[in-house]
Parts: sequence; structure tokens; C-alpha cells
Amino acid sequence: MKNDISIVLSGEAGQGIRTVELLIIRALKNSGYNIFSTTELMSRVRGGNNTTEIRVSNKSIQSFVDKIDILIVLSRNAIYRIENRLSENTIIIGENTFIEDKYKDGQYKIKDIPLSSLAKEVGGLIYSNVIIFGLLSGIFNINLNLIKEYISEQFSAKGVNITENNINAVIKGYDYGKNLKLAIQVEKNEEIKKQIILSGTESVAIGALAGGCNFISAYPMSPSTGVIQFLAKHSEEFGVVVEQAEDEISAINMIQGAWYAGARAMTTTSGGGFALMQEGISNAAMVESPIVIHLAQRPAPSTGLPTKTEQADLNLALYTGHGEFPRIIFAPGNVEDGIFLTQKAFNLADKYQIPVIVLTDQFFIDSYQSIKPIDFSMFKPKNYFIKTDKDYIRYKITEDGISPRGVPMYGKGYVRFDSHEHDEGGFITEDPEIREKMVDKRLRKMESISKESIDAEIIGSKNYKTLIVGWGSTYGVIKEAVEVLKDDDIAFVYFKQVYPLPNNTQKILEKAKNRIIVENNATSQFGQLIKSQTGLEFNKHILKYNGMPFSLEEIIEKLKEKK
Amino acid sequence: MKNDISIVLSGEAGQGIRTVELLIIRALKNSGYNIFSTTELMSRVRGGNNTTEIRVSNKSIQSFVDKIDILIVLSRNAIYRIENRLSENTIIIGENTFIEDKYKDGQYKIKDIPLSSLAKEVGGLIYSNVIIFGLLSGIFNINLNLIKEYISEQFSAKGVNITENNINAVIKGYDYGKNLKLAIQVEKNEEIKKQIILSGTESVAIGALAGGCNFISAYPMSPSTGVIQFLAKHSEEFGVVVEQAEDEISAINMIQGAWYAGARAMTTTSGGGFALMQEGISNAAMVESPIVIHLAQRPAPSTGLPTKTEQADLNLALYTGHGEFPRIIFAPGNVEDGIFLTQKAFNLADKYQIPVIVLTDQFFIDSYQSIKPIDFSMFKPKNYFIKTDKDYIRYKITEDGISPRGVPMYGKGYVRFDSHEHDEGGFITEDPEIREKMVDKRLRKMESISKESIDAEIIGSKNYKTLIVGWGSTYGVIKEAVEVLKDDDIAFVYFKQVYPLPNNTQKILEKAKNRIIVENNATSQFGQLIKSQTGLEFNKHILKYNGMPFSLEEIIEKLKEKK
Amino acid sequence: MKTNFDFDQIPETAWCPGCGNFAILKVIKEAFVELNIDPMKLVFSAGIGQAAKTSQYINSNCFNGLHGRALSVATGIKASNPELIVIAEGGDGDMYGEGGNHFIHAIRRNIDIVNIVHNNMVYGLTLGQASPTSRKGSKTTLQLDGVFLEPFNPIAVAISLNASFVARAFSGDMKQLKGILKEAVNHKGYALVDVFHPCVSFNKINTFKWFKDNTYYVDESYDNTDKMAALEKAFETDKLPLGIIYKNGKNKTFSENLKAYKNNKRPLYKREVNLKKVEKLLLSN
Amino acid sequence: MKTNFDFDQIPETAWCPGCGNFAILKVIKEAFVELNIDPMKLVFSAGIGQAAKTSQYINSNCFNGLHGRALSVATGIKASNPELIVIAEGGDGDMYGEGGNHFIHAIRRNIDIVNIVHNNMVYGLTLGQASPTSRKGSKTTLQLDGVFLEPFNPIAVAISLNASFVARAFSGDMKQLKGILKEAVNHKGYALVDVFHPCVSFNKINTFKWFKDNTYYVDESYDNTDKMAALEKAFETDKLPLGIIYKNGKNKTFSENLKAYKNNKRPLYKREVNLKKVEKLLLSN
Ligand SMILES: Cc1ncc(C[n+]2csc(CCOP(=O)(O)OP(=O)(O)O)c2C)c(N)n1
Ligand SMILES: Cc1ncc(C[n+]2csc(CCOP(=O)(O)OP(=O)(O)O)c2C)c(N)n1
Ligand code: SF4
Ligand code: SF4
Ligand SMILES: [Mg+2]
Ligand SMILES: [Mg+2]
Repeated sequence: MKNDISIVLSGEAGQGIRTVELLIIRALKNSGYNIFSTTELMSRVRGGNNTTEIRVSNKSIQSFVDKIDILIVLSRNAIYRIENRLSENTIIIGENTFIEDKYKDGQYKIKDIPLSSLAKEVGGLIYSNVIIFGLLSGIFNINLNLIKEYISEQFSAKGVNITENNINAVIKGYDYGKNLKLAIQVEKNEEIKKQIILSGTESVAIGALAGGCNFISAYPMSPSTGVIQFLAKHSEEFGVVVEQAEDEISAINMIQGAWYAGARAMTTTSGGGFALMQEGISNAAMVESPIVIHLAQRPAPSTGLPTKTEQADLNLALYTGHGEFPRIIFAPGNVEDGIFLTQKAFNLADKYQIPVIVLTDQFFIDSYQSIKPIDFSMFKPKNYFIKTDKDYIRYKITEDGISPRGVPMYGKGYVRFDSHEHDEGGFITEDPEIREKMVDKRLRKMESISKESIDAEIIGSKNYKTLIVGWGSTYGVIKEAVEVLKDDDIAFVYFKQVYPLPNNTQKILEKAKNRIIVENNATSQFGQLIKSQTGLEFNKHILKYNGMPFSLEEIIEKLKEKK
Repeated sequence: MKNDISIVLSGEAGQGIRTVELLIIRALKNSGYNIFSTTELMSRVRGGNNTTEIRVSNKSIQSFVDKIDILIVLSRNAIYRIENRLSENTIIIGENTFIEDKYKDGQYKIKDIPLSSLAKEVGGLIYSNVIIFGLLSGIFNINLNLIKEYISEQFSAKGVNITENNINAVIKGYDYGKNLKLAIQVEKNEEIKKQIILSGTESVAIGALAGGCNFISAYPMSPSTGVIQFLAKHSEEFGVVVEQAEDEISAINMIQGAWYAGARAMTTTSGGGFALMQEGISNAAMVESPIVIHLAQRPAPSTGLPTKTEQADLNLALYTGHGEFPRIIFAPGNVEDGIFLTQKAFNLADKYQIPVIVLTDQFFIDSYQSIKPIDFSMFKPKNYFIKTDKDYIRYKITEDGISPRGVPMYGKGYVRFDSHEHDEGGFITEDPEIREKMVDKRLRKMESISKESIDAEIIGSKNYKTLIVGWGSTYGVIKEAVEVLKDDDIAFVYFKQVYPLPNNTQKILEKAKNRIIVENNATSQFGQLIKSQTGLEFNKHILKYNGMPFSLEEIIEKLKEKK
Repeated sequence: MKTNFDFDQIPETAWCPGCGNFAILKVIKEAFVELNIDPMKLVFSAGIGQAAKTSQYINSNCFNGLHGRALSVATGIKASNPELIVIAEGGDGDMYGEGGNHFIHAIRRNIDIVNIVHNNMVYGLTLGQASPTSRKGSKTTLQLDGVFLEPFNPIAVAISLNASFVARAFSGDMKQLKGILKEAVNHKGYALVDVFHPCVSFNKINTFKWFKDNTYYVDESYDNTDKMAALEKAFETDKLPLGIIYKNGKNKTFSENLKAYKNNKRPLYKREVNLKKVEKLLLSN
Repeated sequence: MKTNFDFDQIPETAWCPGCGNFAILKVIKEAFVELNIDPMKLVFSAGIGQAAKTSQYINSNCFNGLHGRALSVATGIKASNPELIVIAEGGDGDMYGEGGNHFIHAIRRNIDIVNIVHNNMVYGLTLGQASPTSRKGSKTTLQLDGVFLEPFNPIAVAISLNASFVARAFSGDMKQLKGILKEAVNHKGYALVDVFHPCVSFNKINTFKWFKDNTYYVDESYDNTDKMAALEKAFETDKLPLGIIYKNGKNKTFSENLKAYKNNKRPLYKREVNLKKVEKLLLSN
């Protein structure tokens, strides 16, 4: 096995697969390997079957692959859902009794590990996870001292005894792994050791902090909840007001109250919760309150598939709220952009006094990547509110449509927000002329917003004939596919800002003879947007909507089929 | 004054202008005149300034005109808001003290009526309205007995004395009106006497009854509330369950429970309420519950202008709910279509088990027209639910995507609705293959739905070069403008079904050299839809978003400007 | 033994081993068997959450709708066919958090349904955040330093709203739970059954033992038609009372008040449109 | 006399002549003048309805947001700047209908605001439908044969939720109303002031005279810290009690509980991002 290895951990919810994942990706990264890991869950707390894929590579990677080089089976019924991803090269490692007989007919390489008895030797079944961590470390020949260090760190709070047991566990696994002699060859790179491991969730939360977020209110909903949980952990340290709302409607209104009083506030939610926020978002538009919404998509309609992935809430985000008003939608495709765009969302929301939506999905949220440290000095967090004077009026009609926003107690003016159509002072009006002027004023912001749109990024050949269009979380897989294909005719254009469309959209798309769009939804929502705004059509739509992200193999195959 | 007369009543909220309106349009219609009336309100209960325009014509008319032939001033401060609509031909009738001096400098024809003292003579200020009714009847020389009859009818319940006073009042006004000798000439038509006067609200409510509606739940919101109020009045007679919900979210979920149990249910709301229903609508899509939503638009975002008109919630209706699913949107432009389409909404919702939205607006809702009696035998209300057998499964995968819908207690099967992704039996599933099949099944309905789309209607020249596109409530004004222009190059295409686009859309639009779209919004939402679906652009957008409907003069002028 | 309410194939539940939901599911089925209720006449309107999944495991009619909206759906069902027995089921987050407004107003309507709330004092399905009924000080995956909001008291609020039947049970005592459920079903009008149950995965405070130690049953001498006495009970915190805390069956139910049934008792699905009548209405307009 | 809270130009109100809202507006302004409160420090968070328009007529800070959401907005404001005095204002439909869920949970948070509810027992602005507090039998423009739902009892529900201050006043007695409002403002924690007032346009039953005849004030001897006594009062129907019905100022307020203020008392608008700290957090991840 060389340079690109895919390990899958398969077991039940509640078994602690995530613990193994977090330990091993850190150990691998710190040994100089590129890693990417992603989790696919069932909507339950215990039991069922969850899988985590960990890729180890000599290159930077950010995509899910179908192939499984090493499968670690942690429970019964852990294979059937991924059966079609096994090949003759797959090494299946697991307790004998967990692997059904039909897999033992010689088509796969099976390595029996007496996990339960090993664990019991150490002190109980609870040590199984750490043994698996040791096993994987052994397979990759990771420095044993490093491994022990992690374990000490992880368990030090639990006392000497438990730490010792865990160290014994990890060594047992380690020896077992080494003895498998799997002859793994992945080039290492010293540089990678300096990298940081980050999940989509963490990138959004850290981006929020970098954007000055000091208020979050949200109602729990998979897969979006991690963001508020992260901020809760750092509430005291960063001075963030964190409140679980009674429902999403309260959350979206609460954050407007917060912005009004001078906070920088956000909410995090998924499709159903976002749907409930529609009225509130429209309200933000009218009172001209900045708001930042993190929308982590999952398959819909309705409850749908709570723990799976999809990109089908774009339309609701594009046309959010009743009435007409400006908005910005970002869709990070990697964790660097997760930080960068969420940070930027706060500044743009504040500058234009509009809703800014950071659109992610379960695949993005639950995946880990390693990235180079980020230079935070490039971020320029700025409070756009002004110190008011006595004659302050809230909705002054200005050339660029932006009326300076005051904050109560800062300055000498009263700050009057109003959800009716209003005059410049913020008082109810029904005057048709003022109405028209106010609509124009609000919509006029779109001009400046468009001007500072983030360009779409071209990856691959500059002289493309075939152009693949993707947005958000499909970034990694399309990028890698294009890299694998190494075809001078092919390029990939990555949209991290989906609305308003970047200024280079038309030009980039026009240049292609053959346009292919890739979306994790059934109706090609972004394709429709592009068509309605540029008039350009796509020759091919690669769409997936079964709850799973695209795999690398799938994209490569589809691109080869007809490019 | 000949054949096309515009009367405006201007006074305060709470003065009873609507009473006058309803009396006089009925009297005029029953005298053989074509009438159209429309109201423009301030968002308040008493005071302020409301105006009602009543058009009397020899032709069938359904639009608002700027010009005012006769202005009845019923309170102080009743002129300034419509000052720019007055001309030297305008006759202003009102109490001397209500008409500010600046209007008395000879530019207008002023007729002073001592309304208060006349009313007091009869018994008190409360009789002012009836005097005005008499006055208008006198001006139009309506048969006095007819007038007296109405009054007797209207007030019989209040006792002999009050009836008598009112008759005295009407006579006083009548005499006054006749004595004005305004020399009005409008051709009458016997046929019109057989017609029916109907408002937009009534057309939707009656359409609902014709569609078999027997359940409505809604939360009050202008301008949509009239529909539930109408059905409440007829609840016992038509066996309609009528319930005011605690909020719009409850309403949208309640009606799904109702359909589930075999009712034919609807809700009625405006933009903000509709925004709150987004999650519920997505739920209907997933459980495949029919639902009918009457969405009466008003200017947004947020609270906006509660009593004014706009067509800016189309986008939210088009892209309603999180996730991807079929829907149908109707937009009646006249009261016949109000009945026809609402009725049809119930049948299509039932047949396809999807949300059907009837999209109106304040202008449509609050206007009265006279129409020919409708032949109800053309309506074929049909319950599409089936009698289940023992092996009934709810979400059977079928060729057309429609899974027969059962109702509890009807037949031998259990009826299982589920908002998660589900298998054919309605049980939670997370299987990617089933997921994909279910998405396909639901979306497949769009094919049959599209096939039976209601064609767009061409009005005017068949050999048009210039084509004016309109939808919903702009029907009347564009139609009349085209009739006035009498230009062989111009036609108007009226969309009463806005989604999915009718099958004749592309063909009709392509044929035109010059395409003009008229919309009561700021961003041409329907134009964008057409562009994204057909690729066709518009040469000109005539847009209005100040809360007022288009006037006939305005449309004619804009069309002349550049056709 | 397979009851009327069991499927031919026993479905795999999505619950954690040891969860109180198993007991509640079992008791619900038994109660309906003992009440001799035809599953054809029964509908479960459920929200979203671990509790709400109960509806997936009962062989009967069901509408497993949105998080927080089970009561609205149930109202629509019952009002459209009063012959159905309608259960609105969900968790404490579902009914008192997201669905709080419907809880209040369903009680006001006195809609004749049974509202079963699986109260584990936590959000189970979303992995352990505080619920409205979480006790002060409970540390959760989101309230890391402990909940500081006043816990929602569904019993007291329901009584304050003059709910017609208010009970509380505990999944650990299946016999009593069954008895209470049966009374709730037989009761005419809105009936709340708040059922304590341990969430073994996320609620390490309010465990089986905790509920056992911190509850007691109201006794024979207790007059559950006395509103003030009921409220006193509802506010007890030393030990939480179980049983039928309040009962007030005097009011007409929602469906009984509806004019749609005044002259015609048939459920709506059996009715047909009378187009002639609609035409007449139009002509008389 | 022009107060601090009056505009230079008196705005035209959108209320009907004779409406109780005029008195409430007047008293609110007077109360703040007498309390010597700087209008710069005051924010009115209002919903939508005739009542909510009050915020348009006071010269101070205001957030006139959505129907039903004033409490959520107020919570966001107060939590972001605890130095502000925040009033959440709206009608009975606004706060107890559309906003019912926020009413419950704002009380649970004990957010230190005053919640003024203009209770005219009807939906005024939408022309006369029943509100949650409409009495049984009231005929309205939508409930043509009279309301049959149990009226929402905000006083009882608030007490059941252990609200820290619960009062009821009547617009017809401006002196008492003012006194109650002033106490509510001075009270630390959530304070409900439900104010009866006649809607002359749509409520022909609960008129000025009706309120006059059907209310009385709790007297000196009444102990408003006794929860059960307070509930007894809340349930009285013969005559409805006015005054401060319940008071319980022992709990910490929402803002006091927030960790964001543990080491830093400054309101959020005065704080700055520390990018270095964020960078360190990332590096330590
Ligand atoms: C609108 C919406 N918001 C949030 C969620 C996510 N969600 C699912 S279940 C749940 C709460 C579960 O708690 P509870 O109702 O107490 O049920 P339990 O799992 O504890 O039985 C939440 C917040 C959702 N499905 N829909
Ligand atoms: C989401 C939403 N639904 C409905 C409305 C319409 N609406 C405006 S005010 C109001 C109720 C008014 O009643 P109340 O709150 O009691 O205030 P009042 O006018 O009686 O003072 C309603 C339903 C709205 N603005 N927003
Ligand atoms: S998470 Fe808690 S409530 Fe949910 S199934 Fe597990 S133990 Fe039961
Ligand atoms: S409608 Fe009623 S509450 Fe509203 S202003 Fe008029 S009298 Fe007052
Ligand atoms: Mg729970
Ligand atoms: Mg009211």
C-alpha cells in the first residue's frame, strides 16, 4: 500500500469511534502524514452502524473515497452497509465474531484481533478504543513515545491508574499492529507536523471568533449544533454570550436584539430551523440589522435524514424571507475558507447591515483536515457602528444605501429600528414616495456588495475546454479528481461565494466549451441560479442526493464518461 | 362625463366608506352599469385617510385609474394624498369645512353639501353614509325604489324607526345628487343586471367551498383574513371546521392533520405568516400531505405596509421550504379565476399530495368586480384518497410518483405518514438507495403536473410584435391598457399559473420581438423565473413597488414610452 | 406475546439499551390492548426526538411530523374525525420547548386527545443539551457549567390553564403508568401525561434511581379535583408527586363546540361537496 | 408639558379616540420622568399591534420588530448590554398568542426587563378577532357565535413559572398603573405588567365600565410573596384583582448568570476582538 491509504472504522453509535479518529489523525499528522477524515452517521445515540473514513496520503487531500484499504470492524453488522466498497485488496481487521462468515471465504484478507480479550486483559471493554488507536499507530509505525504522550495527556485527569491501563492498552494494540506487517509506504513531510487539524465545525466557530462574534443563540439541530457547543466551551475566555433558545424563531430575533445593542451575533441551524427563521430574516432586512447565520445543510424536505449530507437548501437561502432585500451567501469548501468566510461574514453583515449566510453541510461540518497555520493579521475585524450625535437618524438615505448604524448609549442619539416601512427617522410611514426611496436605498447596497464579491477560483488548466463547476463542500473531491485526471483541457471552478455571483463568473464560464456542474442535490439549484443570472447552460449535471457525499472515484468516473 | 366615470370616496378609517361602496356598486350594477371598485387603506382602525375608487363604465373593467371625475370628501385632510390625481374636470363634493381653502381657488369644480346638517336633520351623523349613497344614486339617476329597497333590506333588522330614518336619509342625498345635474352618460346594458358582484376575498373563499374545503385554520393577518372570516360565516351551513390558530405554524400543521384525517383543508395568510410556515410546507412535501395555502401579498420585507399591495412574495413561494419537492402556484387576476383556481387548488393538492399556493395580493383581495354567473357544473371536486386494504403501504413507488393516499378508518390499512426519509411503508430509513428512489418518486410528480398546467392566455392581437407579460392582479390593468391602445402589434399574455410555467410559455414568448414585463415588485421576480426556465430576456421591465397598484394611465404611458 | 399493536416483524428500535422509552412503548401497547381499542381507530401524532420515535414502533396509524408540532397536527386530525382516538406524543424538548406555544393553546381548546410527554429532562436525540425541564445546575453538553434557567413546570402550567386532566407517571413503574394512561384515554377532553424516564446516555443526574428516590404517588385521600391542592402538589420539589394530579372534566371538548358538527355528525372524510349550494351562495352574494 | 420622552413635534397616533392605549402611553412617559430615567438608557422592544405602536410615540431608543417576538429581541438587547433598561411591549395577541412560547421561556430566564402587555382581550389592529385572553362567549368578527376556548390566564401561568414579578393594572386608573410600572422598573428580574384597557372599536363587552365594575385592588393585608395566595388571586373570576399579585426577587437574573460577564462587566459594544487569542486557540486545537 502506497501513498494513499484509506482506513475505515465501522461500529455502533456510542462506541467512541470519534475518540479513535481524533487520536489517530493527530498522531498521523504529527508524524508528517497528510490526513483527511470524515464520518457518516445514523440518526441515533447508541447502536446502528456508523463509519469513519481516515485517509493518509503524501498529498494534501480533502475528499471521501469509496475504496477501503483497511477496514476496522468494531461491532456486529458493521460490514453490510459498506460491502460494495470492499475489494480483494481490502484488509479487514476485527474480532472474529464480528465478521460474518460470508466475508471469510477468501475474497478478503482478514486479520482477526481478539479485541475483547485484549481489552479485558487491560481492565475492561472500555479500553477497546485505545487498543484500536494503538493498532493503527503500529500499522503506521508511529513513534511509540508520541503515542504514549497522547494517552497520558488525554487521561491524566482520570488518575494514574486509568492512565496506566490506557498506556498498556495502546501498547498492546501497537504491537499487534506492527506484527501485521502491512508494509505501508506513505511519504512523510516534516512540514506537515506544524499543521493544525481542524473540523468544519471548528473552522466556523473559530472564524466566528475571528470575526468578533460575542453572542450566539441557537436551538440544537444536527449537524449545526457543534458551533454553539464550541463557543460555549470558550464563552468565558472570549466573552461570548451563549444561549440555547426555546426555538429557532427566538434565536433569530434574539441575535437582532444583540446586534442592535452593539454585539456581533450569530445563530447556527439546519434546514428546518432555517425555514422557521424566514420571517426573522426578512425582519433583519427591514430594520437593517446585521445578522450572521450558519446553515449546516442535511437532506430534506422536513426532518429528512438528520445526520447525512446534502446541498439542497441553497434555494431557500437565495430567496430567503418575504419581500426583496440584499443578502450574501458564502459556501466554504475547506476549513481555511470556513475560518476566512465566517470571519468575513461578520464584517460584511455589519458593513451592509444585512443577513449573511454561511452555508455548509454535514460532510463539511463533520470532516477533519490538516491545514497550515493561518496568519490572523490578515483579518481586519471592524465595528461599523458609529457614535451618534443628537440629530442622529437611523435610516438616512445615502448614495450607497448604507445608513450609519448607531448603538444605544454610544453617542447622543436615539437608535430607532422599525419593521414597518419607515421614514429616515425610523417612524412608520405609508407614504408611497418614501416607500419607493427606502426600497431603492436597501436594494442599492447590492451594487457595493457585488463589487467586493469574492472571485470564483480556478483550479487546474488555465486553457480549459471543459469546466467543472462546484460550490461549497464538493471542493475537495472535484479538486482531487481534476488533479488525478491531469488533463490539460479540464479545469475546476470553485465558488465559495454563491450569492451574489462573483464578478468573474460570466467570463470564466463563457470560456468553456463544455460546462459540467456538480451538486449534492437533485435539481441543480446552483446551476439554475447561474442560468438565470448569466443565461449560460450546463452540458452535464452530476447530481447526488442519497445522503452521501460524492466519492473521488465517482467523480472521476462521471468525468470520464463524458467530458 | 361619458361611459367611463371614476368616483373616489375619501375619508377616515371607521367612517363606513366600505358600506357606501357596497351599497352603491350593487345599485349601479343592478341598474345595468359595469362597475369596478377598489380600496386603498392606511393601517389603522380609526382616523387617517382611506380612499375607495368606484369605476362606472359601459365596458367590463378591472383596473384602477388615476383620474378622478367625482371626489366625495368625507373628512378633513382627505384630499392632500390624492391631490395629484385631480384635474380641472374633477368635481369635488363635500362639506365646505372639509375642503381646504387652497382647493377653492377655482381650479376645481366644488359642490358643497351640508352633509352634517342633512344627517342631523334625519337623526344624527350616523346617517351620513346613507346620504352619500343617496347622493351617488341621484347622480346616476338610479331608480329610487330600488334604492329604498336596499335600505329596507339592509336595516330591517334594526327596527322600523331606524329603517325610516335611513330612507329619509337616502332620499335627501338622492335629491341632492339629482339637483347637481352632472349630466352623466354611461351606456347601460340589461345583461349586467344578472351579474354578481364579488371581491377577491369572496372569490377565494367561494372557490375554496367549490373545491370542497371543509377545514380552515389561520392566524389573522391583513390582507388575508377575509377568507377565514367568510368561511366562519358559513361554517355551519357548509360544515366547515374553522379555527383561529395560536400562530401560523400551528395553522400549517393543523391543516396537515386535517388532510391526513380526510378533510380538505386550507390556510390563509400574508408574507410574514407564510414565512413562518416554511418548515411546515416542507413537511407537507415529505409526508406527502395535500395542502392549500392562500397567500395574500402585501409590501414587505417584515411588517412592511400591512394594508397596501405588492407582488414580491413570489420568490419565497417558488422556492418555499427547505429541500426539493414539487409545488404549484396559481395567481388569479380576476374573480372568476379566483374561484376557478382556488377550487382547482384543492383538487390538484389532493391528486398530487403537494402544496398548492393561491397567490393574491391586497389589490386583488380588496377589489370588487361584477361577473357573469358561473356554471358550477364544470367543477369536478374529487376526493383522491382511496379505501385501503390490509396490505396498504403509504409511499408505494409508482410510475407517476403518486402513491395512493389512505385515510384512517377508511378501509383496512394503517395510514402512516412520516417526516423522515422513509421506506414505502412510511418507516424511517437511512438507506441511500431508498432515499434516492423516494426523492425521484416525489420529484417525478412534476412531469404530470407540468402536463396539466394551465396555459397562459393571450389577450389582444395574435400577430403581436410586442408582448406584455403579466401575472396575477395586474391582469385587469394590462388588459384594459391593451384594449385602449388598440395596436395590432401589441398583445398581453396573462399567467394565472406561475409555477410550473405553462407549456405554451416558450412558444408565446419567443414569437415576440419585444418583451415587456409588468410586475408590482422591485426586482422582477417572475421575469427572473422566466429567464431561468426559458433563457429568454425582457427588453423592458415595468415595475412598481410603492405599495400602490398600477394605474391604467401609468401602464398606457409606460407602454407608449417604448414599446 | 404479539399484540394487535405489534408488527409481524419486530422493528429494531433506535434507542439505547436501558432507556426508559422501552418501558413506555410497552405500556402504551398494553394499555390499548387492555382497553380493547382497535388500532384502526388510533392515531399517533408524534414530533421529533427519541421519545417521538415511539410512534414508529406501534402498528397503528401514525403521523410522525415535525419537531414541536405534534399537538397542532393532532388537533387537525381530531377536529376532522372526532371518532379517532388521537395521541400526541413527544419529548420534553418537543412539547415544552419548540412546541411550547401549541402546548398552551391545545390545553385552552380542550381538544379531546391524550398528550404523552416522555420527560427525560434532556434533549436526547441531539446529544444531550438542556431541555426546558432540566433541573437547575444540571451540566450538559451545552450548559457546561450547569443550567441556570428555572425549570418548566408542565404540571403547574397545565393546571393554571385549567387543563381537564393532568397526570405524571414514571417509566420505572409500568403498572401505575398503564393505569394512568388508561384513565387518560378514557377521559373526555385534553389529557396530559408527563412521563418521567431516565436517559441513560445523557442524563447522569436524573437517573432511574434518582426518579425512584425523588418521586412518590399521591394517595387515595388526595382530591385531584381541587385545583389549589393540585397546584400545591405541582410545586412540591422535595419529592415529585406522581399520579393523576388534576382532573376537571366539566368543559365541552373542542370538537363538541365546532359548528361544522352541529347538524352533521359525520367525520369530514365522509362528506361530499354540494356544488349546488355553493352556486347558490355565489348567486346570493 | 413636554417631558424628556416627548418629541418636539407631537406625533399623530394611529389609535381610535377613546382607546385605553392613550392613557398607558401617558403613564409610561410619566413613570420614567418620575423615576428620573435617562431616555438614552431606555429601549422599547415592541411587537406588532395597536399596543405595540406605543413604542413609536416615545422619544427614546426602540426596536419595533415582529409580531410576537418582542421578548426575544429584548433578551438579546439586555444580554448584550445589561446597563440598558429594556421594556418589552405589546398586546395580548402579540405576547400570549404569536409570542406565547417566548413568554414562557423569557420568564424561565428571569431576564431583567419589564414586560408590558396591553390586554384589551381582542386583536385590535387586525380588526377584532378573539385574542387568547378573550372571555368565553365573546362574539367577534371571527368567532361569530362567541369564543369557546378557555381564556389564557397570564397571571396564573407566570406565577406557575415562578416569574419574579407579576402585576396587573388598568388603564382607567392611571395613578395605580404608574405606581405599578415604577415598581416593575425598579424590580430586579423579569416583571410582567398586564394592563387591562378597553378597545372601544372592537371589544363591546369588556368596556371601560366593565373593567371598572369587574376589577378591584388587592389590599395592604395581601402578601404578594405567598405563591399559593397569589395563585388563588389569579384564579378569581368574580372580580379580577389588580395590583402586584406576586413577587419573588430572590433569583439571579439572566445577565448575572452569563459567563461572558464573569471577568468583564463591559457591555459587548465596548469590547474588541483579540485576534491573537483566537490565533492561539486555533494553534492549540
Ligand atoms: C425545527 C427543528 N429544530 C431542531 C430539531 C432537532 N431536534 C431533534 S429532536 C430534538 C430535541 C429532542 O429532545 P426531546 O424532545 O426532549 O426528545 P428526546 O430525544 O429527549 O426523547 C431536537 C432539538 C428539529 N428536528 N427540528
Ligand atoms: C406573523 C404575523 N402574523 C400576523 C400578523 C398580523 N397582526 C398584526 S397585529 C395582530 C394582533 C393584534 O392584537 P394584539 O397583539 O392584541 O394588539 P392590539 O392591536 O389588540 O393592541 C396581528 C394578528 C403579523 N403582523 N405578523
Ligand atoms: S439518548 Fe437517552 S432518551 Fe434517547 S434513547 Fe438513549 S437513553 Fe433513551
Ligand atoms: S382598535 Fe381598539 S385597541 Fe386599537 S386603537 Fe382602536 S380602540 Fe384602541
Ligand atoms: Mg427529552
Ligand atoms: Mg389586543
